[in-house]
Amino acid sequence: MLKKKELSINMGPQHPATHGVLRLVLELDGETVVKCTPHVGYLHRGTEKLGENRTYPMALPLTDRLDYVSSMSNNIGYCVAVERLLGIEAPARAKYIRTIMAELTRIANHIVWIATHALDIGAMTVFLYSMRDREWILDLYEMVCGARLTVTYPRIGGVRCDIDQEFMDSCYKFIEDFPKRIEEYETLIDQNRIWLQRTVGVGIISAADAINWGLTGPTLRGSGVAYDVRKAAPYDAYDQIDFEVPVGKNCDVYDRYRCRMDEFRQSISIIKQCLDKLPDGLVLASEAPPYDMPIGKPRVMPGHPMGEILPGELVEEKVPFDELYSATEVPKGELGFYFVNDGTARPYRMRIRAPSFVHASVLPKLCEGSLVADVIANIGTIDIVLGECDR
Amino acid sequence: MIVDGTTALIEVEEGIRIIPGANTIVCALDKIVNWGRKSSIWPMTFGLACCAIEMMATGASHYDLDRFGVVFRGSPRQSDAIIIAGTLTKKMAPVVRMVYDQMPEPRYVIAMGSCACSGGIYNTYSTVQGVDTVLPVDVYIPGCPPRPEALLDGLIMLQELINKEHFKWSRWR
Amino acid sequence: MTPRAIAELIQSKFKPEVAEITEFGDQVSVLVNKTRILEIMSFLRNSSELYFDYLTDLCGVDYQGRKNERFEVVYHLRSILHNHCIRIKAAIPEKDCKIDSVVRIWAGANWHERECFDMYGISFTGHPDFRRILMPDDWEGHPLRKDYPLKSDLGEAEWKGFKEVLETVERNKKYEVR
Amino acid sequence: MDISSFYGFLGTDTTDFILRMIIMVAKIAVVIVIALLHVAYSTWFERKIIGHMQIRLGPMRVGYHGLLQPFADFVKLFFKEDIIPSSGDRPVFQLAPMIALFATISSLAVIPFFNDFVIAKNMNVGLLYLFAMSSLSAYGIILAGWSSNSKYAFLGGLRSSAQVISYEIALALSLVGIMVLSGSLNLVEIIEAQQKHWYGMYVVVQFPAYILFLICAFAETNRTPFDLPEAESELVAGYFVEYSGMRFSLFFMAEYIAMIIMSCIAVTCFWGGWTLPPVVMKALPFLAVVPGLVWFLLKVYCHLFLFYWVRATVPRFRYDHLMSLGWKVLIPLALANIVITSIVKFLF
Repeated sequence: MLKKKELSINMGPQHPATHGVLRLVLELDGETVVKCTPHVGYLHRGTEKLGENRTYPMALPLTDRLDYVSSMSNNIGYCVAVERLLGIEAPARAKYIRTIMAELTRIANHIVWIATHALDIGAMTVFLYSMRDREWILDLYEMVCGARLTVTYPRIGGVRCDIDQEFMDSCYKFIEDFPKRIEEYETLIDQNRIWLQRTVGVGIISAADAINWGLTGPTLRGSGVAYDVRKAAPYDAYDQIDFEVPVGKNCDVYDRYRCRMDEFRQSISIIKQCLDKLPDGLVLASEAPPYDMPIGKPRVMPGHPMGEILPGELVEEKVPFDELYSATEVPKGELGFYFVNDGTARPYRMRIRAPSFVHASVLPKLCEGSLVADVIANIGTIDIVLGECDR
Repeated sequence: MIVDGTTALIEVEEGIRIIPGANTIVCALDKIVNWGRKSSIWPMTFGLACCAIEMMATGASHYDLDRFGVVFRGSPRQSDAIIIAGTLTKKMAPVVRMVYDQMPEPRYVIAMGSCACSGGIYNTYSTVQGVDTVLPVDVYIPGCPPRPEALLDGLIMLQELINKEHFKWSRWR
Repeated sequence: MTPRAIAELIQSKFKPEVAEITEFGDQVSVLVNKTRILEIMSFLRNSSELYFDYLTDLCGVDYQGRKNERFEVVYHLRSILHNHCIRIKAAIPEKDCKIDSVVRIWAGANWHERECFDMYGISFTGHPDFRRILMPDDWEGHPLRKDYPLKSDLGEAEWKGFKEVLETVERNKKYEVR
Repeated sequence: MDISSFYGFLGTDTTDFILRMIIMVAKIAVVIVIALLHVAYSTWFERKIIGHMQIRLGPMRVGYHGLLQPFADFVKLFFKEDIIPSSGDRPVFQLAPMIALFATISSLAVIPFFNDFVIAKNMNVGLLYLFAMSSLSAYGIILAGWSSNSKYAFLGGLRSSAQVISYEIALALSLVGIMVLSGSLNLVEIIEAQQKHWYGMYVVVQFPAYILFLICAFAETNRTPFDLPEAESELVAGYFVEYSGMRFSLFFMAEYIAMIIMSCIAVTCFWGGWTLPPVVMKALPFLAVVPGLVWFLLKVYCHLFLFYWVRATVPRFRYDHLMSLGWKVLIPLALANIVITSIVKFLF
């Protein structure tokens, strides 16, 4: 009798296709994956702990570096959350600018996604075509804030500075020309038989499973669930904008690809509406906290002055903690911030609910039983960024 | 020329001895070897964090690293340089060191971004404060993240560094 | 349903379990006892009028010295069907640092619970694959606890994997020609 | 058996023998040097072509428009440390790249580059010899994958062996039509047979076989979309993942020479080799002054361009799709082509 043994291969953390430092341990029977165990944490930088030791305005730059492909959206998500916590209302113009920026970021993110996904599947030209167009969006970023990747442009209570006419004109030109570029990518892959063979019917996750696993964003919508935080709990200017949420049907890699391609077009339409409707006025609320926000004293019940609470000491009275969970729709899915505030300018607890973390957890379900090549397609389709996943 | 035990080495300075006449060969070969190395730096496809995206952007069509003969290779065995692009965590440090150890000589390390240079804004329990605690770094590129132009500048600096190398080809066996 | 109404429904259903209901803005949190957490969660998941099919988030909080029970596990639930949400919290004392796992109800809780263990040391009984997730397996301590140091220099408590790397670096220094 | 007749082709006279040997060695040297130069510049050509297709420039800084890039790469690889994994099989590890390279280089012996210039002139099993050599180079790949003692290399080697075996059949079958039409396996005779027709190229009558051959040639040389053995995103670098420095460049050279050989076979069997179709020659007689080598190389370059073009365009196949394409589509089509060709030849 021959003894049968699975071949276990270690994919990552240094591997061309794992989008950073994801590590997968695959057990193979021939080319079929029997077991897939993801290992994350190779980029765990302690953002949550660091955030708890910084004031709200000073923790803002940390959010750029979570999902570094769509840093602007993270900033906005954080600002929206802190605004809700501190009771600050951003001016209308700032809200519109943020919406424009969020959608530009969505396009930039999906560009990086299609680039890496196509490169993993083997279509290298799509990578270079789409990265060219990403530079275009980065130029727009530079126009408003001077940075390319880690922008920190939004502020708690608005945005840092106003946009000018030059940006508006460039933006109009962008939304006019970009649809042609989308068609260019689609020409290369959309009807390509090899692409179809690699994506249709691969990585299927049913709608019920997708909800159960907590997937969000296009990864969930590819399974036919039209859940979008922009519709379910609107923030910024999304309640005044008319847009559709593209959903898939077949729950496979191809449908998720289609969803994201359709989101390109929706984003363009949102940007167009925002630019047309852009109101005048301030871009930063007057009550916005300054950068050197005073830390202040924690709210404690009488008899427990600050600094006298020793570890392990029993507190008789309950201490009021403000708790808030705020979700925004970043390109990858639902980005949630959960704050516990004790009255100081520092969050007592800053929890980041990162979509990539949840998406990476579904990898074993997607991969087991498929081929090695499908693992690559599956890693691509869930669109993870390890900075956000490991925090 | 035959170099054996009997060939007298000339002491030019305290502790530095040379083979007489060898420089004519050595220098010419040095030039060729250094030219080859600096014109074809193959870094490894290895991104850690944010800077990796800028590295990708530098490799893509707008900045096009291929102009300098820079091609990204997946396997450490075939790469000449490793660009540490992003925050190095303690969990990742053994992996990075292992990957570096797998690379053949001569190998160069570029620390890209402030996290790789010094730890950057992340001074936390899980991060390594600068990649030079783990690897011998040749070029540091500051920035959070550095712009693609800065990465290109770093590569050109590495080329200059390679150009000054002397007798490094002797390690080939 | 409004969050307030949901909280009241939970309170009417599990009267002795609900310790406290707090409100901030339009969000309501329900503090429950950890003993019957699985039952409460199954009810929330399966009852047709609530139908919380979606576990948005699960995390821990360390209230060292601020509250009677040191830890809390926070569940953020959402119903995609009804578009309402609620926050459930379960207090966990430091001495008996464990709670029932909800992976059987929401598969997505898997990694969140592992992270919660990794960061706070709260054990989840009944979890299918229970080990550290973000930190290395042999890491000592739970970083997000309030008594854990923030800075990089951990001194003696340094992870031994990292110490080994530093030793390798020292060992290999003599081979470097610079 | 008379020993003199056995060595008869070398001649009985000693000086004649030495002269023939010198000519032979010179021919071999010329062919190998030119082939290696072609390898060097086909990498440059590839990087330039793909670069321009991808709206970038490709090598620019090393020499004029990067012309010295291949030499820089070579110098660097030559002086790179050569690592042999301690857990690997040392002799096999060292042998594997040589097998791959020598098997492909020796295929050059039967390729007729231009009129009367072929190293092994009277090889009457030329095509079979080419198939044998291209199968032999697969051994290099498999041994490399095995001896590296790395799982990625092992998977790459396995994929490659399966792929080469399956596509070899279709490759050979797609050329049977040519053999039937020309009645020979000698490549020179195949070209001469094509000259007897007014169209002068078998691609006209054997177009389906030509397409089949091209697909199989892509698979045989492990090029996109069949680059599974070295799929960068899956297996890092495939079978040569553990090879560094010079040994790696041997594989690299083997791959490019194999590509050139496949192009040469396509040109010889389907495009009339160094000749132009008689109908063209009749219409434009001044073309006769152009040496045959120019036409040959031009046709080869067009095929190389095709290789690069495809690489820049399509994604990679999945393993099972690759297998089903090879066995379920290509082989039946190739067999059908043989049957139809034979019937047509029998009837007319």
